[in-house]
Amino acid sequence: MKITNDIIESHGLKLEEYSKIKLLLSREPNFLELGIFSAMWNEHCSYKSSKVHLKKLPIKNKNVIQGPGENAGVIDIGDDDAIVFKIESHNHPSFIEPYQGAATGVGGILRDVFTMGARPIALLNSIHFGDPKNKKTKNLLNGVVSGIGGYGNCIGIPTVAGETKFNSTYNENILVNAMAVGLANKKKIFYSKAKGINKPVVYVGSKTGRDGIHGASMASAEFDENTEEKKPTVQVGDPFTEKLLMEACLELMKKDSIISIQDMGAAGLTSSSVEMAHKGNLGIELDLDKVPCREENMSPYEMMLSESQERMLIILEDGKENEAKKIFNKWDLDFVVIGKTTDTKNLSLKYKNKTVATIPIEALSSKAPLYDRKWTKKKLDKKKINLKDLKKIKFDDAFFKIISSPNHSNKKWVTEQFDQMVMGDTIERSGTNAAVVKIHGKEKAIAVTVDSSANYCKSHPLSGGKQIVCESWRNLVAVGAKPIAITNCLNFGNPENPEIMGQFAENILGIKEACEFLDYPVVSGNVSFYNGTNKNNIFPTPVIGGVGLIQNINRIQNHRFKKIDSQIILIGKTFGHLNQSVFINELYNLYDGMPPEVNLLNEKNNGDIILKLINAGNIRSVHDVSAGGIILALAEMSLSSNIGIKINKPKKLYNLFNYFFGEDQSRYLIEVDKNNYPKIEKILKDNNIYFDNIGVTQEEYFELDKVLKINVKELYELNNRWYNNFNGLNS
Amino acid sequence: MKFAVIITLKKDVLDPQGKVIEQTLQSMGVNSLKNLRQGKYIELELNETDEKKAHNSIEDMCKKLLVNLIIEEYKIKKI
Amino acid sequence: MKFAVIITLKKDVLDPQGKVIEQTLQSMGVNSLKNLRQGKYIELELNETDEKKAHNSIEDMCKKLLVNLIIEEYKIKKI
Amino acid sequence: MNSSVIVFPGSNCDRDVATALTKLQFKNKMVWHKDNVLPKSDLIVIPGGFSYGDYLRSGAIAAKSNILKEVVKAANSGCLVLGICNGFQILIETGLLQGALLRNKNLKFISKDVHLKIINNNNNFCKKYKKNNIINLNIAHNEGNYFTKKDHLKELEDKDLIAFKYCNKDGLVNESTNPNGSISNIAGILNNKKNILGMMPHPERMVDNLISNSDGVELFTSILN
Ligand SMILES: Nc1ncnc2c1ncn2[C@@H]1O[C@H](COP(=O)(O)OP(=O)(O)O)[C@@H](O)[C@H]1O
Ligand SMILES: [Mg+2]
Repeated sequence: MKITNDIIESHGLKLEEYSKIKLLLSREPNFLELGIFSAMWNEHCSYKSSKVHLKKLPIKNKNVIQGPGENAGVIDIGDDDAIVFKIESHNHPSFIEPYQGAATGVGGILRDVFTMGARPIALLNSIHFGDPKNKKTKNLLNGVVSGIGGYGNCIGIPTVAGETKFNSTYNENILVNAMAVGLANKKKIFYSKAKGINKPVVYVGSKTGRDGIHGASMASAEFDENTEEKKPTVQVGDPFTEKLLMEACLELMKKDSIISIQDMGAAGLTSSSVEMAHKGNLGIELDLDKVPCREENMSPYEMMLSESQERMLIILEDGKENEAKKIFNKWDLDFVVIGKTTDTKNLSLKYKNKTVATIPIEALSSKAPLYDRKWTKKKLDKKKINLKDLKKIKFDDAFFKIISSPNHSNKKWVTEQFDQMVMGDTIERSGTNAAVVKIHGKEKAIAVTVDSSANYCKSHPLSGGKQIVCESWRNLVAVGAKPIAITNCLNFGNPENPEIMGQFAENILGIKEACEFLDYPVVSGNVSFYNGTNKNNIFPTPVIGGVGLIQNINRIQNHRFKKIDSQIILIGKTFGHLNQSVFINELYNLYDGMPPEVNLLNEKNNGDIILKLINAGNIRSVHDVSAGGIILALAEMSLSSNIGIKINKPKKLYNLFNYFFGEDQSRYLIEVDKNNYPKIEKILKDNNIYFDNIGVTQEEYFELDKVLKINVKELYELNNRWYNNFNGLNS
Repeated sequence: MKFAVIITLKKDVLDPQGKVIEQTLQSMGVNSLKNLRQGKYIELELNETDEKKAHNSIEDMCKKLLVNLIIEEYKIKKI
Repeated sequence: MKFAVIITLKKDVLDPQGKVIEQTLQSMGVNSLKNLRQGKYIELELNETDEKKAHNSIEDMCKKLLVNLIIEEYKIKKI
Repeated sequence: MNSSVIVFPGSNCDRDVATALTKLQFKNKMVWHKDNVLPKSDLIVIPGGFSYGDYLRSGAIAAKSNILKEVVKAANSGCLVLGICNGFQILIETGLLQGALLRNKNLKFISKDVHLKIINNNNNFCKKYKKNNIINLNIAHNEGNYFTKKDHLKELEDKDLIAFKYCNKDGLVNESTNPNGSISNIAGILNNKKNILGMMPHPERMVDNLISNSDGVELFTSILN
């Protein structure tokens, strides 16, 4: 078939890129080869626009075993235990088919984790939807939530934390990011790097179908009259098969048979085989007649580009085929040797006794295009919110409106669709600062969280990047965990637009700065560009997934008030920053001005002191202060415990809105025994920590002196009402 | 008037459920089974005497709620 | 040879799924809808040329696996 | 006491039950569904999960496995059999217990802690609980909406074969305290001989105060003596 400009473009390749392909091959590619190039050179696999920036991120500390570059990051948590984790986006598929898109997103990230030899122990997700008033939102929301649950529940891994947010910026492009966390023996981590020549390359898992073959639709129309039947189809997840695949892989990993292993994710067989060969500096030869196919007459093009789920590629040690095959047969899974490693450094494909493609591995990997795209710096938005210029609003009305808003109402309707308890080790479930999962059979636990602050990042990507890393760190600290490392999913608009590229570049700088200061490196991640429609890019939305270690499970903290008549202390300084706050967003729909400033030194000091107090057993409960300010943090503490508060009016001449709704960073609220107060006051003073003694817990009423008084039960009603109304359950 | 809507997965879409049922039957000794796909069957009773109108209204329900047109297709039958 | 098996819940068995779908359609403004029940539709392809034999073998599959005769009933159709 | 936990492809609470049993001093063995013999056991547990992906009907395919024939034999000769969640669904599909578990009323997966009232404590699974005790266990299922015909419901009531009912913290049993639409708020039932218990809630998730609570402990210790 003649390769025309139309065909090239429909494969998402630029004409210059096509010239480069010809140069690398010293000839024209055939149609199959073109498809392979397009899969490997697209943004998703090649990271061509992001690589130069990602390189700046700190990726090491004394706990990091494996940083970015493998299927997932690996950190050391003592003894022989390692935690393996990564986050990934599945935004576009989820917009097209929310249930399957979200489900396969979960399936994909789980494979990244168990491929490395880890048993997954927790799932998290960050999901962003458009305005609830948008016609599409309800269907997308319900589909995504049940898809995430559908996959995780069935495979039996608890979904323990996440975030669900709404903003009209996502009307035409929702975000579905899934994170998986696994536990491995640190001496038994598996990597994707191939080693040795003539080693068997084995295909295991589900059969290959015509799922998700990109760009193929138009092209295949030309060589087949049954175009209707060849439409690229949506990937359907099969969590049951994935469960079998996971158990089979983990069983095989107990033996010494695997040289390297790689899941088939984006660009399926193509990217997995190329990646393994590339890392080992080898060639790979595949016999496509052997690939297990679901449909008849699948072409090499379809086999190589299919994104069918629940498949893996394994390179075995010589003579281990039988032993391995037995295990996969036990789990009723396909196990077929489809090729071997070679010393040619080529990807070489055979079909019906003919060589149908020969491409140097380098051309697909290290020689793929790399762009240092033009980017512009974000101008400081000097607009200052002045409450006097805005429509007057009553304090309690503002609070009630926020507490019952889609973004801040109770998310039980989401989390109750997720099995959070399966595996029997979930100590803290969704809804607290961070989820806590025990290391099975041991006296230690990990804490995990995902966070994002899109509007901070939109108004100032640099501060936003810093802030979101700090918030993640703060969340872990607040359960008593020592933060260790993060994974990140960078959801941005079109990188060919210099403004968007600027958001990306600066955001990375912000993340870098905070990670370095807090010794909280990045060990894995994912970049998702092209979120949005032509001119309408989404707010830049980096999502940070953090993991921390709790050495002693008896020192875990949470944000639920424990007792009546405890002292409530606010740690950290309050300035009353309202630009970009929930208060301004929700009540005035304004998104101007700078986000709150992040002072890394204060962040670190305040966090360290909180950890110290928790470890000394000096705290009854603790909550970090983030979006929504002090009042929302207090409300969450009350709502989760059914204990009220009585807060004194601030001594200084604060405006009440600034004081209670301001989103200054690095702050925590702690509940302490009154008798302990002098001791704690001394510790705080000795360590130069700024703090205010703001009030006490009390029975029944959520009360800000002379400003607001409401029964906690009523507050609970307000906080729980939104979803039922939205979903028509009460109508 | 009574109608049935038969909803099946489009041809190339994976049917994990059908696959497992097929394998189970085969392992139970059903050798002649070549292929099995599972779909949905919905029976509707309408207060409507005009068949054409009823049909149209069911078409509408299919598109708006009953069928996921991205992965499924459907047939409507009077019963 | 291709067959379809239609499996429906017996009349006196509650059909929660059908009920929710029915209510949803009604709340979407479908006034003519009197009743809705949801069932399963299974398409089977057999390597068998004798229709009678095929039919019997499907009967068998229904009784042994496909249908829970306590709450469900079924029909077999050649398609 | 010897216990056996049956493992199907797709079971996912098998390890959790085994952990709870071992913690409470059972000598436990895991039994693969393809096995033809059952180790000597005083208690057989069919754990929760999604055996065969819950495809066709939850529990239907697992009910046809080799090992289930042995379980049925053992049950008929008086061995204690406990089916939790998917295990309950499997027991129903084998006919060891009667009725059906339909989709939850709201058509959504429901995962939360619920209160249960002990209706019958005069059996080997519940004797350490007091009658009308209220306990708090976790549920996590798609199809837990128990249904049975009127005459069978009457039989369950007359013969005192209902083990647990969903309620609130004060013991109120009615529609508002029914999470999934189960007839009469039923959360668990016994067979006539009371040696088989099927229940939707997960007692194995409630055996550790650090993680949740210990309301499930008595269920296992009841069996022990
Ligand atoms: N934002 C990021 N920060 C750090 N590492 C990243 C980031 N995005 C991607 N990576 C790393 O690049 C590699 C390729 O990622 P990806 O293409 O998502 O893998 P997969 O093949 O599993 O889809 C991974 O090792 C991943 O951890
Ligand atoms: Mg991968």
